[in-house]
Formats: sequence, C-alpha cells, structure tokens
Amino acid sequence: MIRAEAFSEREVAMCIVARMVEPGRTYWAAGGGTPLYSILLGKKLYAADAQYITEDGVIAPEPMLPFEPMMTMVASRAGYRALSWGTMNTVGIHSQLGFMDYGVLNTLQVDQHGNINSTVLGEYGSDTARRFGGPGGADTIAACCWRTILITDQEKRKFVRQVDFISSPGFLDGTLGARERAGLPSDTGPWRVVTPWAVYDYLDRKLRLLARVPWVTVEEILEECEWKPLVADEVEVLEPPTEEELEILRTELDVRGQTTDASGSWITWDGERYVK
Amino acid sequence: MIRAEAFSEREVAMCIVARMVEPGRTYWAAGGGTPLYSILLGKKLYAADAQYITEDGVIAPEPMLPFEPMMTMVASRAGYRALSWGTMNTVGIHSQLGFMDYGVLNTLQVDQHGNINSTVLGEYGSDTARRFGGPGGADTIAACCWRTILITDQEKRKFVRQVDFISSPGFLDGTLGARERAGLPSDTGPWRVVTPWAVYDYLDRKLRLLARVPWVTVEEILEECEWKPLVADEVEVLEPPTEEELEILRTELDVRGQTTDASGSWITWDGERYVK
Amino acid sequence: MSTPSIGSLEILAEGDSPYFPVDPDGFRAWVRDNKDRSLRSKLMSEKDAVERLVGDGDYLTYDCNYLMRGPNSLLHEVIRQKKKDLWIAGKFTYVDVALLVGAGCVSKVDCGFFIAAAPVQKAVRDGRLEVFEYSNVVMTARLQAGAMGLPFASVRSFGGTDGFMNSGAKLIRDPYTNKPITVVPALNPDVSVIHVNQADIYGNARVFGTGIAHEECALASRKVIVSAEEIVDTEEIRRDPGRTSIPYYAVDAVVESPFGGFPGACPGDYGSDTAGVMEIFGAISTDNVDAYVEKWITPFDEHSEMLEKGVGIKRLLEMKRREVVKEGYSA
Amino acid sequence: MSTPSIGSLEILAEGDSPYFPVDPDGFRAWVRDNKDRSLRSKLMSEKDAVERLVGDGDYLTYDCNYLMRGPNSLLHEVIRQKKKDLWIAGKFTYVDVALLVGAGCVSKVDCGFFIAAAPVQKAVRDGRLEVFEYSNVVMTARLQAGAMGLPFASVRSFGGTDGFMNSGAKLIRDPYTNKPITVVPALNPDVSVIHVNQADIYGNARVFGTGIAHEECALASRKVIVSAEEIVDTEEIRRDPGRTSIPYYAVDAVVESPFGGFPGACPGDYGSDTAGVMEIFGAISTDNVDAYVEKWITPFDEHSEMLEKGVGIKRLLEMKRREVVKEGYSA
Repeated sequence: MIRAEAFSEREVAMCIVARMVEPGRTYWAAGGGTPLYSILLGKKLYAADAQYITEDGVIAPEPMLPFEPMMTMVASRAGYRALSWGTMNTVGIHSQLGFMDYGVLNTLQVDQHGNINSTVLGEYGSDTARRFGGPGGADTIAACCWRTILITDQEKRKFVRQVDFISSPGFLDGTLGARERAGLPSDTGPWRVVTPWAVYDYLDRKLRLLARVPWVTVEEILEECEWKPLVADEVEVLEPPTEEELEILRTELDVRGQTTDASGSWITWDGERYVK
Repeated sequence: MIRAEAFSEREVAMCIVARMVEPGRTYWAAGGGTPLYSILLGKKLYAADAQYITEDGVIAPEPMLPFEPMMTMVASRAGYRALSWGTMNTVGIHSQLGFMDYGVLNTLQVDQHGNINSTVLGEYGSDTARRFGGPGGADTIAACCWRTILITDQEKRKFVRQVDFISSPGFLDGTLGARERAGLPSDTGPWRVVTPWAVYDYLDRKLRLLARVPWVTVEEILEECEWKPLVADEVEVLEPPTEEELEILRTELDVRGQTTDASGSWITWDGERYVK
Repeated sequence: MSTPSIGSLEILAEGDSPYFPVDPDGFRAWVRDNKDRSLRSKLMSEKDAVERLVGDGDYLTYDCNYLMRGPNSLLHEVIRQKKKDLWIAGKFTYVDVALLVGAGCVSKVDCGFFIAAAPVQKAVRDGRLEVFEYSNVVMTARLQAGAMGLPFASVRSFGGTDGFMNSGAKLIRDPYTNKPITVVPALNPDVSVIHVNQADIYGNARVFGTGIAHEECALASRKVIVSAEEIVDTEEIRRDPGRTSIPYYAVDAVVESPFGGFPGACPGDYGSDTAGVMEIFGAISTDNVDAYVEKWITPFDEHSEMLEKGVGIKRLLEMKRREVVKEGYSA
Repeated sequence: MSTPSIGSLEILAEGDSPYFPVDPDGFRAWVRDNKDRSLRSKLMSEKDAVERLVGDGDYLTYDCNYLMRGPNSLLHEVIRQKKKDLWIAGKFTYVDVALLVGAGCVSKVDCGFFIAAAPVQKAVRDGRLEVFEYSNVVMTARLQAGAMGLPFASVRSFGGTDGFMNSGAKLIRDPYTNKPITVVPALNPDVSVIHVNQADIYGNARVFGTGIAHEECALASRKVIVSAEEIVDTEEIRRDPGRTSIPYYAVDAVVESPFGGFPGACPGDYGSDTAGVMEIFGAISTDNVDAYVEKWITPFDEHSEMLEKGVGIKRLLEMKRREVVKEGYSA
C-alpha cells in the first residue's frame, strides 16, 4: 500500500472509519455521505462480508455506483441487488432487536459523554438559537445499535463539554446506568469518535483521545476541544490514507467530490513530512 | 323465488345470514364453514359488492370454488384473485382500526348478553370440564368488528343464561359501558344471533327474540333456551330457503355437504306446511 | 360505574410539548362513517382531491419526500390552493418542510429530520412556526401505532434526549420487566398524500422498491390521497395480491399523476431532474421560495400543465433514461 | 441512582397465569452473541437442525399449521427426536397441538385455537398439559411485539374475557386517552420452525400467498429453523428484494425440504394429500397418535425417506396436480 501524498481532511476521516469495518458485522449507515462512503470503502478493501442497512430498509445491497447527486436513500441505485427491501420501520425494528452491530453517523456537535446535537446551536427556544435539521435516524442509531462510530470535524465549537441539545443519546450525564434508566437498551452506546485529526474512545463513559494523524500533535488536537478530554497513555499515530483508498473514494464512490470537497483544507507530503 | 321443499336446519341458518349481507360492507368471516358460505351466498344473490376478509389477511377475494376439504384458510383457492394478501396481523389490525363492519362466526355456547364460549363446558379447570378449541379469531371479531352475527344451534345447552367461560366478548355483565371499561372499542358488540329456528337482536344489551321460522312456534324456541329471553312485540316470521339459495349452496359452495350435513335434522314441505 | 384500580405503573418522565390529539375510538368512528368499503372509483383530479380532502389546520403527512417518490403534484396543489396552518410530519425529508413553510402553508411541524433552511429559520424566529421534537423512527413508530388503532407506541430509543423533553413522550415503568420504557403518542393524521408506482381506480396501490411509511400513513390517516404514476386495471391487482401495498378501503382519492414526483425521482419509473433538484435546493437556501412557487406552481392549473409548458418532453424523457434499474420494480 | 416517579398509571385488572418470561435486553444480547450476520451457508439436514436448535423445555412456535404450509418435516423430526416438555404456541392451528401432545413432546400450550381432541383432553385431565388462554390475534400480537424488541403489545381486544383472567394480560389506563387498554406480554420463543416456498442457503426466505406470522416468528425467536420447498440462488433473491419475507440474519438453519408440508398443502406448490389429511384427523380423533407416529415418523430417518417409502411419487404428483393456482405465487 502506497501512502498518498495529497488528500482532504474529509478523506482522512473516511479512510480511518473504513479501516474499522469488520467482516460479518452489520452497519447502519446514517443517510448517505461520509458514513456510507466509509462503509463502502471498508467493504471494498478490508471486509467484503461486512453488511449494511439504510434508513429506508435496504438490507445488504450491492449498489450501482456512483450514486446520483443527493440520491442515496430510497434511490434505485442505492438499493440495487439488496437481499431485502423494507421501510423505515424495518431498520428501526431490526436495530431495536439488536441485529445492528454498528451505527455510523456524523454530526454537528458532540460532547464529553458522546451526546450528539443536530438540532440547535445556542439555547433551545431562544431568539439567538440557530435551528438545524434534527436527529433524523441518528437518535435510533445512537440508542439501538450496539456500537456507534461518530464522524465529525475537529473544531472547538463542535467538540464541546456539553452539547446545547441532546438530539441523539451518548452516555447522557455520564453516570453509570444513565442510558438504562432512560429506557435505552443495555450495553449500548458511543464507541468511537473519528475526526480528520484523531480517534477517540470512551473510558468510564468519558471521551478519551486514542490516536492522532502524523501531521498534528496532541496539543493541537486538545486546542480544538472546548474542554480537555482524557488522553490515552500511548496516543497511537495513524497511517495516512493510501493511494488505493483514495483511488476508490474518488473514482468509484464520491466521483463528484461532493463529500470529499465538503471540507476545504488539504494535507500534502512535502518530501519530508505531511503538512496542513 | 321458489320456496324450497326440503332442506337441513344448517342450510336454513346460512340462508338467513345470507339475506343479511349488505352491499359495500366488509365482513370478517371466522374460519370457513357456515360463516364463509353464508357470506358467499349473500354475495352471489343479494349483495355482490359486499367484501370479506379472512383470518390470514385475504382481502376481497374471488375464490375458486369449491374449496378443498378443510382447506379454507391460507388455501390458494380461497385467496384466489384477492385485492390484497397479508397475514393474521393484517386482519387483526384492520378490524382494530374499524374497517370491518361485520364479523360472522359460530360457536358452542352463547348467553343472554351475547358472550361467547368456545373454550370449555363445565367449570374451567375442574376435572369434569370438557376442553374445546379456544376463541381462535372470534375474540377479535367480537371485540373489534362493528357488529357481530353469531350462528349457533337452538339448543338449551347452547343457549344459556351465563356461559361457562367468556372466550369472546358480548356485552359482558350487560351493564352499560362494560365493554368500554374492559378496553374494547366503543359502539361495538353483538348484533344478531341466528339459529336454524330464530333470529335474535339485543335490547339494552339483552338477547331478544326477533323472528322465527314458520315451522316452529315462539314457545318451542323458548323451550330451547335455558332462560326466557326478551321477546319482540311482533315476532316476524321468516321466509324459508329458496330453491335458488339451496342450488348455490349445494352445487357451488358446499358441494361435499360437509357443512350442510353437519346438522342432522331436516325440514320438509308436506303439501300444507313445513314439518320437522 | 368505574373500575377500581388494583395497582399502578410509575411515570418516570414526560415531555411537555403539545402533540396531535390521540383518539383511537374517534378514528374508528371516522373510518366507519367515511371510508368507503365498496368498490367505487375514487379517481379524481389533484385539484378536486386537495379541495375536498385537505383542510386548513389539518395535520398533513406526505410519504417519502420531494426528492424521492414524493407526492409533489399534490404538494404543489396544496400550495396552489394556499392551504393554511397545516401541522406536518417532518420525517425523513429534505426540502419539503422549507418549501411548505416558505409557501406559508405550515404553522407546526413534528421534527424527524428536515433541512432547516432560511424559510424555516425565519418562521421559527418570527414565531410563525412551532417545532416539536421527535426522530425519523419515532415518527414512523407513532404512525405505525396510529395505523394499528392503538393510542401509543413503545420504543427503545428517544429516552434521555432533549427531544424527549420537547415532545409528547413519556417514560413509564414496563409492568413485565419493571424496567423503564418510552412511549410516544400514536399519530393519526387528518390527511396523508402518498405517491405510488401503480394504483387501480379503487385505491389498491402498489409501491415498488423501498419506502418510508406509505402503508402506515395510509392506514393511520382519516383522509388519504394516493397519486399514481399509472392507473392499472383491478384485474392486474388481482393477478398478484401479494404486491398490494395499500388496500382500497383506506384510500379516499386516487389521482393519476405521471411524473408526479417531478423534479424528484420515482424509483423504477424515472430518475430525478438534476436541474430541477438543484433549483429547489437553491430556492430554499437563498430564501427564494416565492420565486420558485411563482415559476413552478402558480402559473399552472395543474401538474400536467406544468410538465407540458414548464418542463417539456425532452427533460421528461431524460428522466426516464436516467432510471436504469428495473429489477424488483414490477409485479 | 434511581429515577423518581412523577406520576402513575392505574392497573385496572390482570390475568393470573404464568407467561413465558419477557426480557427484551436478554433477547438483544442473544441476537448479538448468536445470530450470524455474515453470509454463511446455514444449509443442514432436518436432523442436525432439530438436534442443534430444539431443546427440551424450549418454547417452540411453528408457523401456519399441519394442513397449510406447515413445517411438517421439522415437526416430525421433533417427534422423532423425542423432544420433551415443550411450551408451544397453539395459534391458528388444527391438529398440530393434539399431534405434538399425543407424541409426548408438550407440557404447556398458549391457546389461540386448536382442536382439543382426545390426546389434549386426556393430557389436561391427567395434569400433563397446562393450557394458558389467549386468542389467535392476541398471540400474533405478542409475537409481533417480540419481533419489535418490545416488552409488551397493546390490543383493543381480549379485555373482559375469561381468557384475559387466565393469561398474562393486564388492563392499564392509557396515559394519552385516559381510557383502559389491554397489554399482553411480548413473546420471544426459544425456537421457531417455519416452512417457506423458497430460501437461499443464508436464510433469505420467500413466502408466497398469505400467512399467519412467519415474519414475526422469525424475528422474535432466539433460534430459527427455516425449511424450504426449494433452495434458490442468492442471485435470485437479489433480483427481487421486495419478495424477501425473512432476512438471512434472523435465520439459524436452512433445511431443503421438498414436500415438507406433506400431508398438508403448500400453496402455489402443491395441494394437500386428502388421504393423509383424513389420516391425521382420524388419529387425533380416535386417540391413535402413537399408531400415526409409528407409521409416518419413527420408521424413517428423515422426511425424504418417508416420501420415498411411505408416500411414493404417484401421490406426490397428484398433490402437484391439485395445485391449480399459480398467480401470485412467484417472484
């Protein structure tokens, strides 16, 4: 595998998630975009037998790529050659039954306990609040999939101590059993948070920095958190994207660059090291 | 229409029910046998646009007659050319939603408040008790269809003051609102009871004799009730089966005579009157 | 005479938002008195259907969304007829809410997901739009409970969120496990508008491919308008009863609406019109819904006229050409 | 730390019968640890499937019944392997309960409907069989709740009956309407045996025609054995995903079982064997289940041998001939 020499931050995040994809596991991809592309990339390179389901009840498709612009859900190309077609209640119910190993989603804002905000920035109901789209399927993914992989950007305003609004549940107030007390299935919850810079897990239901990309330091990462998360004793250094990964992302998956272009900033190899 | 001159008691009951079938109404036929044959006879002669649904979720079929022996439910001939195929929850849910106007069923035992017993004769749980098959779909029919037409035999042991076991709900204890207090949908309940001898309705949730066949007297009917039901001021005299009705019953519907033979006793015209 | 209580279940938490009233017995009575169980043609124009069946102040549900098998000819007619004060289910939807809000038709929305574009932002800030918080699956669970004639749905999600606290949800103690379980109010909309691939004149409808909650919407709603890409003979429905998605007696109006999903796609029949899709996204992003309505809706008496004069055969054929998947999209 | 209660719901009545334990979280953990989400062949013999997946004392559900698309090859194997102390769901069923009880496999039955023939009468009187009272629809509602991962189902029926008082039902006050509503415990059987028209080696299964609760049984059960009239290639499943009734990950074993429904019918594939049907009715009515078992089950190692030596091609072809309806029974 040849290390790539130029790629976007969004591409980095998708490659990191793709490497987490395991064979024989089920993934609920939230909407289209980065979650779906990450899973498809993982299937193509690392775990062909990983299966995924989408919000409209498509089970284990062999999609006709590339997708049409903004046409991933209920689209005939996206559901092509599935093993079963259902509706939204299909995926809601199957996840409630415990059939979905992983949920992959991205969001606006995440906090120290993995709670997700996709509803409002600012105080809910106040005049200054900025309204967003709501949880969509993310609330059910975060509640009912066994493990949640959250993709977001490494920015202070997105990495906050406490989200302005819990749209989708993380560990809630972080106390032991808080999810169970709220009626959520036991042994579920946030598992990883992936940004273009870093990977986090949870220790005692608190976010912990686990790994970083070579071109940023732990300090730079912590700079982009509103609070200081836990840091693993050994912060692993992640492999950069490979040419192979980018080739597939750019020529088979996101051919229009809609997703990969979404984040402006790029990383390049200057001959000695990767630079932002 | 020519009055028939020889027919079985069971045939009489089916003809009476067939004449109650209305166009543009939905019927849930309990199982096969007399309820289904009565509805089909009514569709053929009196109300082609009456529609029926069966317990396996067949909606408005055009069945391939005759049916195979004991093969009415889930049978391909029974569901032939339906407008929709579902499952048991389909009919359970549609009746719960109020889409089923009439439920037609037969039973072992009925009481003064229209409660139905198909579970046990004798004291439930006692050694002397005789076990029967249970409510099947009748409980849901009696609870959720707007009106219930019950077919049974005119026998003292079947027409009792109080059933040994309420398998399917009539007016329960007969008090106003008893069904609503039990969580059943409002404005529902027993509507008619049909026997080979008589038709009953309900006055203040109590069984009332409404009509009789020409060959039995009110007194004979009351003789075959464990208690004295209410009697309408004018007890209507019913028309006997017509040749046309029997022709269809015997040559198109119950060609093997399984249902019509089930009740042994026959009525014949002796030139002056019908005799048992 | 009231029944004495023999025990009780704890209520552990509850949201404090208004929710559309729950009345299963009232819904049953409506079905009994208004749903036609006879096989009668319900074919009518989108104009008549919306005039008769969509009222100001109604709770309205559309299934799927403006981009995918959306009932767009009916939504356009709702806007054309200037329906007001609608309460809509903003589940699994992108531009729809912004379009209907921008067109002045909506005063309340139950949120699952929608693009909170400029028209929505403004309406919320100006107090013209109330938003109540749910999620896509919770909204479809509410519709499913409504479609089962029940007063509530139970879900294993939603608990512990701020959405829960701004909804009609309750957390109760389940009597069988003694654990907390979330219940949400059943939803029985006044009216649903649903676009399908095929229907007969009575309303027996077929949806091919996946969907969101078309069957739930149809069974849960007091008034149901189905628009169909093509009207098929009832003989065709009877040939393959397993393919019927919606039974006739749930449907109040059938509208023949080829390309009824324009500018969106109708899987199996046609792909989307990319320019048209970009145009609606542009309109809501730049807060130009009025211009969009004045270009695509108000100049025309009906959808077919819009297709004729505003779109043209070339674009429609291109949409047909773009649908390359046929497997699974026929009976 | 426990949540303080902010209110309560009345329990107005409850049945006093034991019911199969309700544990949605335990079921989820079972699914996580035991259901194979990879595409792995689950094809095996009926012998292996029943040996591995049906345990003494299990709660067992079969879908449809002995006369209609019954999983008869699997039920025969259960009898052949002398499974004991089963708790079965006697929903929508005629001879099945009497056969299994007569064969000594059953100690408990939840009643929807079954023919209470001599073997049942005797077992009840001798205290060898406990019967708990429900109805067909209430049983399928319980399975549906189990298939949704919920602890209970709500129903508008069953209240006020003596069945209710001899079941696990409860009448509670609905918090949304303040009216009474009946709830019944969700049912998650240990094992379900289901016969289908077609399945692939992974367990993606197709049922054509109507049914009782095959999808609910498959999703609600910890262990699922699917027997299929024919094994089809997964390519065929992918060609028409809308026809898949049961997804592979719910299924633990796939058994190829042509004429698996003998002596009953399998709609679309074959009609019933009238003599065989009369024979089982005769056996249960005259309390001769032993003779039936000794004639049709124990002499043979497997169903195919019974078909070969006990039935013969002539009768099988006659069954095929008797199925004249094909419309709607194919993808």
